[in-house]
Amino acid sequence: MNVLAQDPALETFVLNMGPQHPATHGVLRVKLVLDGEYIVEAEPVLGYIHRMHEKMGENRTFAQFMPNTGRLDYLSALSYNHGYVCAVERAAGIGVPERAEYIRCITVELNRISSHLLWLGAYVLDLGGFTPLLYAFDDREILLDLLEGVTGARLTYCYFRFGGVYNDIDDDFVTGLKGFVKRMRTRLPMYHNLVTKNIILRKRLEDIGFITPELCRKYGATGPVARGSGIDYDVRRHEPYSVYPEFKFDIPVYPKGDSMARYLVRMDEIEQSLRIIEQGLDKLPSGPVMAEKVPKILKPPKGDYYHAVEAARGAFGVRLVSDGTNTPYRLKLRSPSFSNLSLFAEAAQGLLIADAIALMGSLDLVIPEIDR
Amino acid sequence: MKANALKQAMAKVSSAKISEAPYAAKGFHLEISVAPAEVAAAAAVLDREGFFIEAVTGVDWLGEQAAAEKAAKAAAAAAAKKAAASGEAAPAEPAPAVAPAIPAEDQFEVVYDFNHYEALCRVTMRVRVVRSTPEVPTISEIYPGANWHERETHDFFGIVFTGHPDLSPLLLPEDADFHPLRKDFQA
Amino acid sequence: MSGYFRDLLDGTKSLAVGLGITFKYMVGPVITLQYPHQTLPMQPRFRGHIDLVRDPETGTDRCIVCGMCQKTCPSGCITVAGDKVEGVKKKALTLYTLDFTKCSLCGLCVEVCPADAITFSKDYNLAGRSREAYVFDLKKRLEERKG
Amino acid sequence: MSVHPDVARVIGYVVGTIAFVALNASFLVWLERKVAGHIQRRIGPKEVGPFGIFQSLADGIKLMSKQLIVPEGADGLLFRLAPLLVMIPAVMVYVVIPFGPALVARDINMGILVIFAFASINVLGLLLGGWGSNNKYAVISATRAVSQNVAYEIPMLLTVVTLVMITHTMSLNQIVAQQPTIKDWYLFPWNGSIMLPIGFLIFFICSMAETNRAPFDLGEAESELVAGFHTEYAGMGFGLFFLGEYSNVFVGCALASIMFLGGWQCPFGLYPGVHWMLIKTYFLVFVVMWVRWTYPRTTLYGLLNLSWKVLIPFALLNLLVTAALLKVF
Repeated sequence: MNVLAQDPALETFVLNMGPQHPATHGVLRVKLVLDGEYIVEAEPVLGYIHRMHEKMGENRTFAQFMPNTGRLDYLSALSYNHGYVCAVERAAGIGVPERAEYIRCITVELNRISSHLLWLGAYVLDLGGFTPLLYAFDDREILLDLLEGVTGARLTYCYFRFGGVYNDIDDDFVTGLKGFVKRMRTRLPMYHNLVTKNIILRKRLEDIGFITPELCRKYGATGPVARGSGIDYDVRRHEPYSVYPEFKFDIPVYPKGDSMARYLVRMDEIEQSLRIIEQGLDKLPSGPVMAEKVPKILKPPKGDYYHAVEAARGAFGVRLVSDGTNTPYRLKLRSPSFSNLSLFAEAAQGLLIADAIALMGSLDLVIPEIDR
Repeated sequence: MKANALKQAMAKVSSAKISEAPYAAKGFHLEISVAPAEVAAAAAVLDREGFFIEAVTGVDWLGEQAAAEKAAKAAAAAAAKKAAASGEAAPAEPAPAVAPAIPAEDQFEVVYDFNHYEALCRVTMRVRVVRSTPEVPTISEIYPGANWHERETHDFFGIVFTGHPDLSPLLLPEDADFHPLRKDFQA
Repeated sequence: MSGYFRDLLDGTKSLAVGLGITFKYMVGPVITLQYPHQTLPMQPRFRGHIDLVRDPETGTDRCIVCGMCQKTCPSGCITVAGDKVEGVKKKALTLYTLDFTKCSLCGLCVEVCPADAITFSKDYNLAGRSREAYVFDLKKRLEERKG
Repeated sequence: MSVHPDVARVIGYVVGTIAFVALNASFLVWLERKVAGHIQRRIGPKEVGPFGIFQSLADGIKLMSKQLIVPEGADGLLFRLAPLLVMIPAVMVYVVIPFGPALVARDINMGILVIFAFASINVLGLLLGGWGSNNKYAVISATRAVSQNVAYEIPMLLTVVTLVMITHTMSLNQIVAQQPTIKDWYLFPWNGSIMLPIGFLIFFICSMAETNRAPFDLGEAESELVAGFHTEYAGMGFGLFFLGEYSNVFVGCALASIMFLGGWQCPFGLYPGVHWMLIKTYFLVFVVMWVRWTYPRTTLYGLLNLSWKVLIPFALLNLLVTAALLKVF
């Protein structure tokens, strides 16, 4: 962190990065106070895409809120479906058949890979490289077709239901998925050669945008941002849910805490998700995909329930306060990017604009999830 | 285990009442209810124990007082009827003590969620605040992450976090004076 | 000083490897679909806007005007109306409109319909000039398809 | 009425040069989008004309039909002057470039000096454009472009000085004449000093940096500074910047091919001519484009470090080694 000349005669000017700016991936505005190109103070301004999902939750029945969860973070919509469905199942005490749990895990991991691929393309685009975006989207397109074949939608899936999934996966999804996994295994080395080992990119990412574990703890950062600073916290391993204990996969953690560490965490996570999918396909049991007796009008008993899920950007938590009627009394959606972004103001002190964009890209923000 | 360590540490905060919660059914391990004045002290204890802030939010318990009174009257009537049915047994026995103390006025509940990176222990801290003057001291000095959470709770519920550096609307437009998540909010 | 030269050497190597990869893709096949000239067939489970299903026996819709889809739709974009026909137990459908501007394609209506009267259409070229163009009258669309 | 041959010659060359600049720019725009397309496994422009060759023509007409907006509060004079200042040196430089054995506008014996004199005016245009458009992003990008050009002018001139030491002449025609066949190209170490290939590499990197291209496009960095110094330009203002950039790219590659690859000489000494010049230059232009679509962008300090800590030391070493070798042999 270089020392800024802090004398009051310092001539700084305010630059508005956003809300309409190529590097903010959505309508996020960052008010930068600059001294030349060095950031004296950065203040993200939110609320440009605030839709008040939590109020919608309060006047919709449990089933009717399902499409909203996909609109929170449309890049890993299935994880958000999963979080909401698990929370309501925990509240209402609904069991889920084994096959449905496996299908959920496989599709959520697929969604994580598609989210990381889009992040990879967009991040290198922010750093100036145009081509890797197209390669990443090429892989992602195959994946979206696979998920569209099963769920019917490409981005905002509404695939999970309380007690199972909407419809079963068919054989050409399984064969297509096996083909995709094999192909992805050959594409990952190509990304590492083209992007990770590239000296220009390494100079852009290494030792840029340090985030200390203490900063993560103070701001509640989770997901790849925390794992990039040496914190071994992954909800799939920390609070095991669904059938994740059945799978053998490891959690990539890089202690350095710079943008390159967060980059490598996500690249390794793609590899781990492929492993999970393979194990999931091998152990996929047969049987029903929907629990038998799921009440049409769901009325979970009175009380306060919480369920956390590992989305692509971190721990997505749903706090459900139910008063016994068929609409939730209070529905709090704890989104990971909200906390991840809150540490940007402190982490971007003294950086250059180009490095601040490298830092912001490494946080992998999705703005509608922050504003809710 | 982290939960026990936290219990000893929390003993210092006088008004903190800790209770275990069934994780499988509820999703959190410990529930702490604290008086508004000691929120900062409790947060400091949690900070020393290495917890990270997950979320801060509010719940508007409008109409809870009316419901509690109705329940208490119904319970008293039932007790009296039962007493009459069982042949005038001592009707003078007080209403069943199990009914919670009826709150003087409807309340907001501010819910703080903490979690721990290494140990599996999610703590939910609840603070009850009177609806007419909802004042809770801020914990943004201890947990800077709570700064935005508190601004958002202020946006939605109008709960004032005293000592907060900048309580301007975070998600709502700058000139918003309405609080959408209050139960008596009319669009 | 050694870091300087090592950085220089493997830096240029990584640059050369990068060039090799892009050249390999440059001379490789083109994978994009030329959209206006070529189009993709939609997958069987693709969720377009909903459409009434034609019942092979009666030749018209299967809808029993129970209004379940209207009640369960989160954004309230379905309006259903029908009237009693003497002698026939089932109500006859007279009006079935879908306000596609508010529909979020969640599929709850198709799932909840007891008579399986609605399903997802497969069309996606829905560019239009006015908002009213998106209030589809599904009954009329059913007739048009038959005609 | 008869026209004096010299006057006819000048008019011929002026019209020829300007036509070539415009044609070259539109061809390079099309080539860049085709190369970028195929690198990214897509086709690139295809709709307007066969293989989309009239696409850049259509873009040009579109740009001309756009209204020239001068932002409020901008310095009108500087704002209008900047595109001209970028465009004029880009055209003036063609005076000394020998396209063919007899096809050179004016063979000045100080050819290289003329080129570098005009090339440095280009950065002035960027600065005025950035400053004149009253836009914070443009000011930041203008300051970046200046420091970048200054940092990369030095190694470029050093390599040119070493070459002039070997060729004993600054006239581009003689330099080309000294390289009749592939054996005599100054690209190869046996023609002058051991460090000549490295000299070519340094010259090539610097010419990319001079024209704000590829990994060094700090000036118009889309993802940081929206569009850099030409953020506020619309219509032909932006068009001129674009024309200027592409003709500078052509000049940089033409210079590299003249000095190191023997300009219009045929590698096998058979029939020299314009075509060889164009083949070599457009190959180098292709490499510039190829590099652009492969690498991310450096930061400002990364770019300056590369120049001050890598290129300049090697250029100096190149100078000393060549001087020593010339002294010895």
